[in-house]
Amino acid sequence: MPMKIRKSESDSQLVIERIHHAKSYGMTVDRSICVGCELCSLVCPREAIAIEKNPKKTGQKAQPPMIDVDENKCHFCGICTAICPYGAVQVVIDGKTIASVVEKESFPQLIREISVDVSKCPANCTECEDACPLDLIKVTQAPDSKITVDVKEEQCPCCGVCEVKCPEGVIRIRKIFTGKLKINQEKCPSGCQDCLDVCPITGALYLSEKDGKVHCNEIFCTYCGVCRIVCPEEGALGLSRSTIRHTPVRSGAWNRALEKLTSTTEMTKELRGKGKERTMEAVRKLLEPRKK
Amino acid sequence: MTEEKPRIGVFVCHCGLNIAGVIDVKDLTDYARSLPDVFFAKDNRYTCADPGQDEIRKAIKENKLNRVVVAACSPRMHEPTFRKTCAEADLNPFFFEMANIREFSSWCHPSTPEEATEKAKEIVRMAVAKARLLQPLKEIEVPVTNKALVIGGGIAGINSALDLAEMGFKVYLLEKTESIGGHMAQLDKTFPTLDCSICIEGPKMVDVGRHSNIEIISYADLISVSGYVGNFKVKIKKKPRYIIADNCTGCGECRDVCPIEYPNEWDVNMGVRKAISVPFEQAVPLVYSINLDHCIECYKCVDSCGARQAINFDQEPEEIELDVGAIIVATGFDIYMPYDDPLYGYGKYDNVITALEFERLILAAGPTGGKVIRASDGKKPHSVAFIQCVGSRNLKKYEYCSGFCCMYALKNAILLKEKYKEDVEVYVLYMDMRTPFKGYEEFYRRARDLGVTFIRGRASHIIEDSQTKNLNIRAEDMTLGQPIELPAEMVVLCTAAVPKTDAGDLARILSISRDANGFFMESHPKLKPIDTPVDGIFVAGACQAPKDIPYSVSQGSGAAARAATILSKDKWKIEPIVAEVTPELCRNTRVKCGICADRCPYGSIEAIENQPAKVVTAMCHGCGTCVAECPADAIIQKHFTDEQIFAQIEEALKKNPEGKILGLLCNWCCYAGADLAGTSRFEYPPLIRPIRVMCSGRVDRDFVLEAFRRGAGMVMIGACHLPYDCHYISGNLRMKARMDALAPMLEKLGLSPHRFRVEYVSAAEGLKYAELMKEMAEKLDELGPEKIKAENAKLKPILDRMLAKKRPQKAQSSK
Amino acid sequence: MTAPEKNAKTTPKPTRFLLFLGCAIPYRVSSYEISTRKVLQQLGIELVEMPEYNCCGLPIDPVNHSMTLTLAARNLCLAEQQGLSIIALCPGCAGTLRKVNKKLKENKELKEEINGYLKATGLEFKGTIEAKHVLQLLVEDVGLEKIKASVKTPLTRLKVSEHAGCHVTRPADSVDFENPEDPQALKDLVEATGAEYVEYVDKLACCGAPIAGVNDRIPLQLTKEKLTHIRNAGAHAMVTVCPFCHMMFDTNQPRIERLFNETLRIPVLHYPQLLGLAMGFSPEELALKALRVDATQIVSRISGKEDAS
Amino acid sequence: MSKTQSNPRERPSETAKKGLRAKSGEETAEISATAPIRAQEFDPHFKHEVSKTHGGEKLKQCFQCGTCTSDCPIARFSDSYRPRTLIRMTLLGLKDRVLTSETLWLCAACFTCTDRCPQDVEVASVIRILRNTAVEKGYMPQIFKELGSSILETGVAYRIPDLRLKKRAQIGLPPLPKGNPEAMTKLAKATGFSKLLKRGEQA
Repeated sequence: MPMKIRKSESDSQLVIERIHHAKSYGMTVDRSICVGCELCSLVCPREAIAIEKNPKKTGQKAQPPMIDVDENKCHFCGICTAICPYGAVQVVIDGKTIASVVEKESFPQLIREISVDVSKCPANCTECEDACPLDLIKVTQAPDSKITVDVKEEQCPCCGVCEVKCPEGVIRIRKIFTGKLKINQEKCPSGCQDCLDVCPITGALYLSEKDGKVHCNEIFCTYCGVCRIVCPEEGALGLSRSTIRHTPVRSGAWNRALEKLTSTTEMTKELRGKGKERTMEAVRKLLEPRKK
Repeated sequence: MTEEKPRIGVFVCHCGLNIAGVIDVKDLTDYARSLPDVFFAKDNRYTCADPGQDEIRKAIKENKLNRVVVAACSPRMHEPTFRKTCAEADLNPFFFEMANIREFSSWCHPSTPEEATEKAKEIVRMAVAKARLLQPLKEIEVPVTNKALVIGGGIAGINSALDLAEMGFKVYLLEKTESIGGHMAQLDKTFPTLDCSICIEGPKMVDVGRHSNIEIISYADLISVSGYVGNFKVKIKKKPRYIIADNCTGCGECRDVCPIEYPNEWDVNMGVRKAISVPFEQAVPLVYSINLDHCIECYKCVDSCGARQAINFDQEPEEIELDVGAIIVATGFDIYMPYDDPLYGYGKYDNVITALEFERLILAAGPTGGKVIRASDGKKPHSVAFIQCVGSRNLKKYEYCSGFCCMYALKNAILLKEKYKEDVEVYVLYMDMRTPFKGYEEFYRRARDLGVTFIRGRASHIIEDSQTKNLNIRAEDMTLGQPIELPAEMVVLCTAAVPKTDAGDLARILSISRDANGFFMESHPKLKPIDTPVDGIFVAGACQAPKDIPYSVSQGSGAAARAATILSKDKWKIEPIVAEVTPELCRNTRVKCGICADRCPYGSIEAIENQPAKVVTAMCHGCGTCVAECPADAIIQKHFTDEQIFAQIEEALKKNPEGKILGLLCNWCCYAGADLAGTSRFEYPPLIRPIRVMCSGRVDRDFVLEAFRRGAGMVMIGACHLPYDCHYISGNLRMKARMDALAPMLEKLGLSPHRFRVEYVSAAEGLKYAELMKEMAEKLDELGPEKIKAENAKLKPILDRMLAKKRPQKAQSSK
Repeated sequence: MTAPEKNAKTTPKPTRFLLFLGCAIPYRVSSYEISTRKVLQQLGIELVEMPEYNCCGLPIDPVNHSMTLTLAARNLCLAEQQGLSIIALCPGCAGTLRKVNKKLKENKELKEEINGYLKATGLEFKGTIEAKHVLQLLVEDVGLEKIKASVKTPLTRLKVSEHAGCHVTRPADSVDFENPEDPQALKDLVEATGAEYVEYVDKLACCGAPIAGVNDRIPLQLTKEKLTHIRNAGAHAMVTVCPFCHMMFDTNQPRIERLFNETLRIPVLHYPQLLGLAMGFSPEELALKALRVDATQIVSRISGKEDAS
Repeated sequence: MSKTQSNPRERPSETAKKGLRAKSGEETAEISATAPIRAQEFDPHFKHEVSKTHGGEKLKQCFQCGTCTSDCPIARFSDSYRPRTLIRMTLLGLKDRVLTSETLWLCAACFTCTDRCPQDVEVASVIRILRNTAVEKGYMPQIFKELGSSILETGVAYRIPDLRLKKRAQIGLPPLPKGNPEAMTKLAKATGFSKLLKRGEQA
């Protein structure tokens, strides 16, 4: 049937397109932003996204994995866009950047709570800009000494490094994901620091001087899971997510995503919460006509 | 069986001078009277006229005749007449036999009256020999279920269903996709009147949906069909829509909240549809369905459906069983998508599209809202070229003409011209412009009048300008005799109409046959264009061959009328010339045989292990193929038994056998061709002694052996042309396989190769038959009786041995 | 291409063949012969000289078809005596030998007729060997994988077009090789060298060489048009696998430039020359000097001495 | 390659024309392809003759769609060569007209027409049959006489100069095999080729 499905790949990006005579769909993965974590591939309802590990060359640092999208499976729903904490994926329909699932409230958006109280910023301070491991912060000081701090929010995974580094407590960050990252030091092979090599957040993992092994500083961890993918030893690295901050949504697709990202219990917890809400709403509706 | 001694009456017809002008009728009548068991013989001026028939009736009563032979014209002409005459005189109509002395003798041997008379005598003698062995038969009656199944909800099927429903019959309309409508619902306007397609089809679809006698079974597949005319059992599998049809109001609120869009195949993938949707707005039934391949199960639709509760994600496929008396097949056609033809660049060049895509483009309700735009830049093309015969009339693809492409190309050209006027240049590259039927040629003129440019010449290939995406069509303008390079901003390929991809599966399920192109075969190309070889199953519309809308509509109604001839009766009569297994002789009780069941073209024989095979009489068409194939001679074909045919062979070859050709001719083609040679008065040497069989598939190798054993000069089997002309689907193929094995064996035994022939002569080939007779006579002459006798003498002991088991049986019955 | 490669592993492919040079190659295009011998040797194919062969017969087909068939059949008989299949470098020869081989194997009557003619020379066609063009040998018997593996310096900086020549695939039912409307073999082979393959308009059109003896103008126009398309498509060079096509594109190129007042300067390599360069042979070993259109630019582009401009 | 050496394939077309015009005396003056067709020109048997020859079997299936001309590389640059027209003349039975037609010799035998014909007419083979028939009637372009006699004398179509043979040895190529003129003559005699060639030379 007439419909073009194209795929083009380069080191900097991966583009797939589906072109109908009168409509076009595109999906772009910006490889300079993508860290190769597992989130999108976990939630893709078509199982169209695969993670390809980069083979490690001896004597070199481990490379982050690459994601690959099956152009024949993708139907451009935008779930991957919605879940990517790094903002590496974009879906474009007829030239418009859009995530249909978010638009139709079938899937939530991640909530990035970043607040900067610029009034407290000391002059000439660029601590946050320097500290951001992803280069997302730009501090500018106008000639009238008015300071602005620009954060590329849509690409920010909310690691909180800037918050800690800020000398005046100007920045407040709430994490998107909470959870637990545990390195089982008994299984962790010594001399290996693959996870550290690929972790996009400087400081979230570190090499302990004491035992020469990698340890986790959970304050900065975004729980994206790229470390788990490259870890060569099964069971050496335990990652579990417990909550995800997201806009409210009632959707089976999200429940399933939540289950995959966190756990069944977390999912049912959220469902129960929603159930309460629903009951309350029902009660409210019942009461309304009486009010009138 | 009542073994009454035969009392045969022979009636010789003068047929005015048609017979009497050549044949000495008096002599013939006297001869007939002298034959054993003949108690009465008389000649009439016109036996078929009332006085002639009266004489037969009278003679039966007065002389207590229990067999009647009429020596007159072809049984294909008057056998039914005289059977009725016998029945009126309380004689079982199957005690009647006809000797064809007009078409087979007087008409084809006028210049040798003596030999013609001699041949007529032998033909009568053969008929008397068969008559002696005739058995009474009773017509078989089966009950009829007064319901019909129409397969396919396109415009042909819709019309069949509506007509039958209006006649008062219950109709199940089975549709594979989610909605009825078929290809017609995809089109923009219709030629030659330019009515909007869905505007005229839509109301009919609604009528179907509302009719109390019609049950639409959509989104469902046919699984199996068993039974026979009047009594079909049909299994259907309904695919899950994940929507409870009764609860769905068709409001579309679920679609509005659905976040997922996938390519809409109904829109030729030019547009998209939601994961919960209908393929098009006017769908009937207006029931939504969920495509689970694409659904992400967010359940937004469940929320929006709310209290209607029409959505059920747990729906399973459902199998249903129906009883129907007749089936109409109206499954339509597919459009050839020329991806495999690199020369036109379809699928490679953005602005080369098929005509069906063009329909969706120019349609106001289509994905572009009726704007004709190019895929490459979304702009309106200033020149559009239509290329005809893409895939059609091409031996490398589809040999046939797809019929309606010329007209739809004209229609689309006119639509373009009327829409964009001078702003668009329209070309049509064609080989022959085919515009028969009402209003079509006028439509062609209208296109020329509007300024459409017609170029006679086949577009051979297309080249794309990689920058502008414009196209350059190469062809020869044949009227100028020059190669041309025609620039166009868009090219529309008018591609072939091809059989449905699953037509083969359907043919297997229904036991109907397909032609060389893959379309369903009609029973007779002229006189039974709607029937299939299977009684009770009819075809309508483009599943039989490409057809336009008016033709499909008429065929739909025609098929309804044909089906009604069955449905309107409580009982259906079946000719009793069927096969019957003698259970004691069947080897299937001892070994795993089942050859008959395998060879039966209608699947009418059951051969369950360790049980004798059984013929389902109502399904048997009486070709006799199983009888010839049975290795144990356990099956008999009524009215064409081995004994009867052996007796005919014996009589045919009593005198001067080496100078004769024994013919075994199939009723529908070769026998009819021989008749035509007679009616056309083609003269040929009177050497053949023809024996009629219903199908060449009936011709047992023993018949051939017996003929040579009795010293025949030549044996000829006359059959329908290979591979598809056989009236019983594959009888001729079976015969061929059988004879292909026999011929080399006979040759090895010393038979000159020309003496045993299998010839294919159609009912139209009277001339061919006559030429064949001449050629065979020459060969016979060339060989000379001495050589033949010598060969036969050598063969005889071997053939005696081979036929040993047949002879005692024959000896018994010929007593 | 996976299926044939699998086959290659299970049944060992023949590696010895009779080399059929034909008439035009020893007469005018030895560079093709030289480079082919080098490359095939490197790929482990042993070429055996064919004694006493004669013209394949194609040139005189317009005069007498029977003589053409007989001449071809005689060559096939000679190969049958050696028990080796034939590799021809010229697609005209290969096509004719393949066609006649196929026709005589299939058509008993024709075989008898031709054997009747051959009788005078004491030969008889039996139909025991095959005949192939070198291109077919490369993709079917050697295999793309092996060719790719033989590449030492991938020609990544080079854009290459091709003209395979009609008789490599046509007429399709008697040559019986690949789809003539969408041929892949030479494209795959060019890409195997690491070069970028360049498509161009009317790629499948004939060069016109066969009528050069009857009419000069048309073949030159045809060739000129093709060369212009190739130039416009941005190719640095083109490859051929036919001595006649090569004469049209290479030998006649200066003449075309003069006649039509065009600047083309498109080096035309025999495919084995291109592959040879990728294998690491020197331009001298591959007889690149014998080309009429100077190919030194190509060589320097490959070696990276000249910056891509 | 030395420039002085003349390529027989580059011979100007005049020779070809000369060869063609010099034909045996029995024929009338040549018929122009564009002249009106006269009653006496028709030979209704001609199409049957051609379709009985190997390669011409499908001739009569031609329905004149023009694919052959359209896809013909030569026709795109020639004012007169049209393969469809040759087929048409053959079907009509304009035997003399088609056999004396100069355009008959313009087919490059690339077989594009044959491969693309929707009715499986082997156009190029039909043209080959026409050429063979023309040769029998005494029309033959000069070039084929040269090729033919070279094959008879040396086994190959081009006489390879000694200089070139020496050069082969210099660059280390194996020597070319000797031709077998004796065998060539025998075969030419058996197939009737030598007779045709002689007739061409006499003309």
